Amino acid sequence: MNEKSGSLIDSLERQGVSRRTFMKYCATLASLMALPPAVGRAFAEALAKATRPSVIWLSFQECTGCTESLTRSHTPTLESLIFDSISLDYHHTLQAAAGTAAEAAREAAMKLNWGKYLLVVDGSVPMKDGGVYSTIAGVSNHDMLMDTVKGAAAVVAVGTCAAFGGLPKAQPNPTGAVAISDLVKDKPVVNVSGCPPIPVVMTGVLAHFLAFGSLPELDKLGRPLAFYGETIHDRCYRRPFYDQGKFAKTFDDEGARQGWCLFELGCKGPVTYNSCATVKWNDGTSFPIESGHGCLGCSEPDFWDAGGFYRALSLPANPLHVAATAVEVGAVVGVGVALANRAGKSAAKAGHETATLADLEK
Amino acid sequence: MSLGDIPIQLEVGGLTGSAPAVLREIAYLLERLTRYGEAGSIDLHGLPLSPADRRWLLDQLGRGEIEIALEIGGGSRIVETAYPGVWWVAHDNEQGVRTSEFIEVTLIPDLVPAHPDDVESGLKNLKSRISDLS
Amino acid sequence: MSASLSRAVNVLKEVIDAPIASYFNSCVHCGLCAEACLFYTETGDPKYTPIHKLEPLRRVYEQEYTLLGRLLKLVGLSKPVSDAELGEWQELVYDSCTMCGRCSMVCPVGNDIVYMVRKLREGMAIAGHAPEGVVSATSRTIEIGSPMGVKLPALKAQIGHLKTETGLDVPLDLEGAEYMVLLSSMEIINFPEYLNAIAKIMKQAGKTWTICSTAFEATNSGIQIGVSDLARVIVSRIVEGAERLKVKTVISPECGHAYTAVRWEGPNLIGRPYTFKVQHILEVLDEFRNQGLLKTQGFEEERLTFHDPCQLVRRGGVIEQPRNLMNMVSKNFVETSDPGKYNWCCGGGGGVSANDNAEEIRLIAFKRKKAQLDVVKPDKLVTACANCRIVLEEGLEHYQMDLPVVGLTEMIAEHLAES
Amino acid sequence: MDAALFLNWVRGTGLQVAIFIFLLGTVWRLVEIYSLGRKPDLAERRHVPGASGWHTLWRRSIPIPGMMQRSGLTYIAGYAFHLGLAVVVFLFAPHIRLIQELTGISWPALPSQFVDLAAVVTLAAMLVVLADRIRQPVKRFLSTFGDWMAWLVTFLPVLTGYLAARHLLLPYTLMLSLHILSVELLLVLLPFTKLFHAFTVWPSRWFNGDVQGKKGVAV
Repeated sequence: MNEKSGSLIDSLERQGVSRRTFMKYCATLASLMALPPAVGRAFAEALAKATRPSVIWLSFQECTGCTESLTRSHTPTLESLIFDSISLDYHHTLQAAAGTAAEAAREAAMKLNWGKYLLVVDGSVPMKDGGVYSTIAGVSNHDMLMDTVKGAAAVVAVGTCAAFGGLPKAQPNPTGAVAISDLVKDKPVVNVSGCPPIPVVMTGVLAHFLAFGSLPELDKLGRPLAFYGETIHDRCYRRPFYDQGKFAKTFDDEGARQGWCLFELGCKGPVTYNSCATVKWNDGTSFPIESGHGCLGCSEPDFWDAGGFYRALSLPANPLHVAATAVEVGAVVGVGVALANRAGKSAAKAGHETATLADLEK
Repeated sequence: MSLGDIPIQLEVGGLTGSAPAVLREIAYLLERLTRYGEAGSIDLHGLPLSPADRRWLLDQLGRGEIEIALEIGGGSRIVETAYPGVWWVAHDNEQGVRTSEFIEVTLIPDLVPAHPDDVESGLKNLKSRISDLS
Repeated sequence: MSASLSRAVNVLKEVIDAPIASYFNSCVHCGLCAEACLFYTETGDPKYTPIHKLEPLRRVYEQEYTLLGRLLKLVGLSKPVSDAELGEWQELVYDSCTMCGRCSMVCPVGNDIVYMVRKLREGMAIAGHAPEGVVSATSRTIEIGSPMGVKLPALKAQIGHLKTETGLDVPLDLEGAEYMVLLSSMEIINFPEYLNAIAKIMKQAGKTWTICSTAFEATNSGIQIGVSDLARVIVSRIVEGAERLKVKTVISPECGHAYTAVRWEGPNLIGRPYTFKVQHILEVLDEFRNQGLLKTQGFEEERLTFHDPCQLVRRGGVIEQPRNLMNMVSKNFVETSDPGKYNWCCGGGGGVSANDNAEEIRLIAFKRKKAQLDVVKPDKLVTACANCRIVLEEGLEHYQMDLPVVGLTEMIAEHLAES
Repeated sequence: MDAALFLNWVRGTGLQVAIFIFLLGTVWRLVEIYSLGRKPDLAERRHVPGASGWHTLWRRSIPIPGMMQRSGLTYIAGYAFHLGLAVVVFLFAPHIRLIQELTGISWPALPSQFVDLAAVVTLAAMLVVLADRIRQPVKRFLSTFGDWMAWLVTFLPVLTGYLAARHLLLPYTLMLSLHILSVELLLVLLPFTKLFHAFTVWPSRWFNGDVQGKKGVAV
């Protein structure tokens, strides 16, 4: 992992990857990143000449699912080769070093690449009670993040936990979890959201950083626009059924068998920005909707609290839990006014002066 | 029971009407190629084409004289259409799943010519082989 | 705020109740009540829209009995009702409303608009904004005993007259009589035939009856002007007389609002149910007819139609009785359009006939009745309310229509079978 | 705010706030109105079949003789938009689905083509009603700011609902959000405007029918 000499293409060539293979890969990656064909060619050339950056990977409140997703391809692909070729100087799950040695490696890498290394974070940061809910080597996640981010060129928040707080932040958020972007304000932060995120998105961001030395264009939530620019629904192959109003009503009805739209079964496709429908999962095999299950909306903030995975989008979350309180408050106000009215009416009665003929004359 | 036994009907709908627009785009790119010598390409993954659209497009473009099969990290095919200068380029991964698909409008697709660096190192290899002969 | 205005607001606060609150909250400003009101249909002026006539009452309701209204009043967004405003409204609440209640029949959300006009008049009158003519009629009723100033000697003179002309007795203050007959001033002065008719009919039916010397007047201007305190004084005379003479039934005369006053408002004014029954004369006659106690002979040959007095029919529930009686003595009885509870007012009810300011608009409003009569073209117009009768006669004269108007009771009496 | 967050807000917080205000306002206003009470009627009642508050509840839906000729447009357009609203609100499958979600009660829906038609009829009738309010002197005279606003907040949910269901004008997500938002506006304003007649109309009719019913007049 310490070999830092030579360009990426050289290192790939040494591993037996041909230039055409690399170009093919770059064409596909550029296509996924929606780069125009001309830029795509420049991208391939620049990437070929790029040198390996140092990457420090911090894991906080997470489940390692993101790492699994990014590293577990069925067979070694170019993607994983690129991933392997970066200088991953610190990563709990993958590094051989442990304990004091591991922390020393992190500090050494920071010092050596100060201002240039890429900081990748997965997991959210607990803030409640001084951050005691997650510590590494006795250092709270918050302190380690703030310390490590100082020398970073940019930060990539991998997974919905790092990007938006994710599952740890779900109500009632017992650890006071926050997203990386809530804490890091002075460095560019890319959110690669998803639970887990699509591997190629991570590669795309890395490749872009390698090729152009900059981060790709981001959406309002800090996600690479190329991958999060359209909704699942926009690119869903079941979209024509939606447009025709053909919906599966249960998971085993005729509509489900016919592959009709899963909207009414709670699919969050229409409000979820991600590229599952085009990039797909498991080396391009399929994606959830193709397997017959609606989108959970995992790349969106607070998807866990968005009202239930199997509730249609057009159905409200849970509006009636305030009903009893509303009725009570209304009754209190009403009774209050009623009492005031009663008092007013009694006063009017008490103040009644019997009308006489004299009263009728103006 | 194999995966193929599960009756999943992925194919939906008929023509969406997007395919003819692709044809017009190809004509435009061809014009640029003849007039300015500028190559162009269309990323078919970026277009909302239904399988029916794709078949229609393939039918319209027809087959030309050249078909190149590449084995580069999964199979790739470069097929000349009935319109010279218009190529259908399809890349599969090692699992045989289509990863990207382009229509390239160019005299010869980028992937085909050998790279000067590769030629140079090839020459080096050849020379060493020749020297081994002696 | 002047003393009279604050008393007026106080009175309105007293009378506003759940129905009124419900009505104001239900109004959707659809304007259908205008189409039911002859003052609008005959003038086309939107200001005569019934619900609009209640604007001051609505404001008092909102400002006194709703939280939002109070807040709006507090921050000055809802102006309190002013004396000048009530003055302006006199024209709408008195001159151009006969309390006929037709608006209450059509309102699609069910608002009883006339119920609210009656209540608004309580405040208007206390504020001193009742029309002069109605005020003096009320004064005469309270002070002299009748709105037209008729006193007991005048009645006695009529009774004497009757005795000499027909030989019929009119028993005064007969204790334990079954029926106590009330009269309206107009019947004593303008239509003495009524008393004659009663005497004949009672004789034929063989019923004991009487007239109370302290309570012979049925009319109640207190109801029309809208002052319950005064209406109570007037109705109490009747209650006291009836209870003193221990009669079983009090008969309200051919007078619309008198029936409303003594039959429907009376018990609520005195705060307890009656110990006697109250019936309209037509109810009594129809009952006699049913029991075979009323026998007539011969039929009117002319084409007859019936004008429904609002207070008797729509507001009183005496609907079928006049028709039964009409058919008893007529073979040529034709209904006008919108008969019975849907009738159109003569234009002079609710104190309008006593209100000089309203004379002009009353005659304009009469065009409604005229149009109805023009269609039916009767030879004779029958009614059962002395006030309607006067107003109809004046209207017919104004529009130069030659059409006699008679009272139903008196027409029945003319056909009584000789026994 | 992007469309998804907007939708989440209107379906979540927005709807909750709206339902809260609606329920609170409705209970408050009902108590405020009906706690005023009324005096018992001491007059001896006349018993006539068909003359009661209960009869008036439904009978008042039918115009009395002559009114159809005088004000046909008000009645026909009024009927059309009230019935249309009822159909659209209560017989549209997704709405029933919503009610079922909230209360567990459900009933059969009408085919969506029919509901579509009802929505168009409702919209047309409401435009007629609006034109009539502008054109007809009495209605114009009576109209206050509240009348125009009540019209608008009733019209918007139908319009946005129709556009959303038909996928017209704006992306579905945004249109659905606007539809829900407009319904929320309606819910919030209902207890405090003339729209409250939706509740008070029944007691009002009953009171009127009861008062007149005691006199033996079926109104």
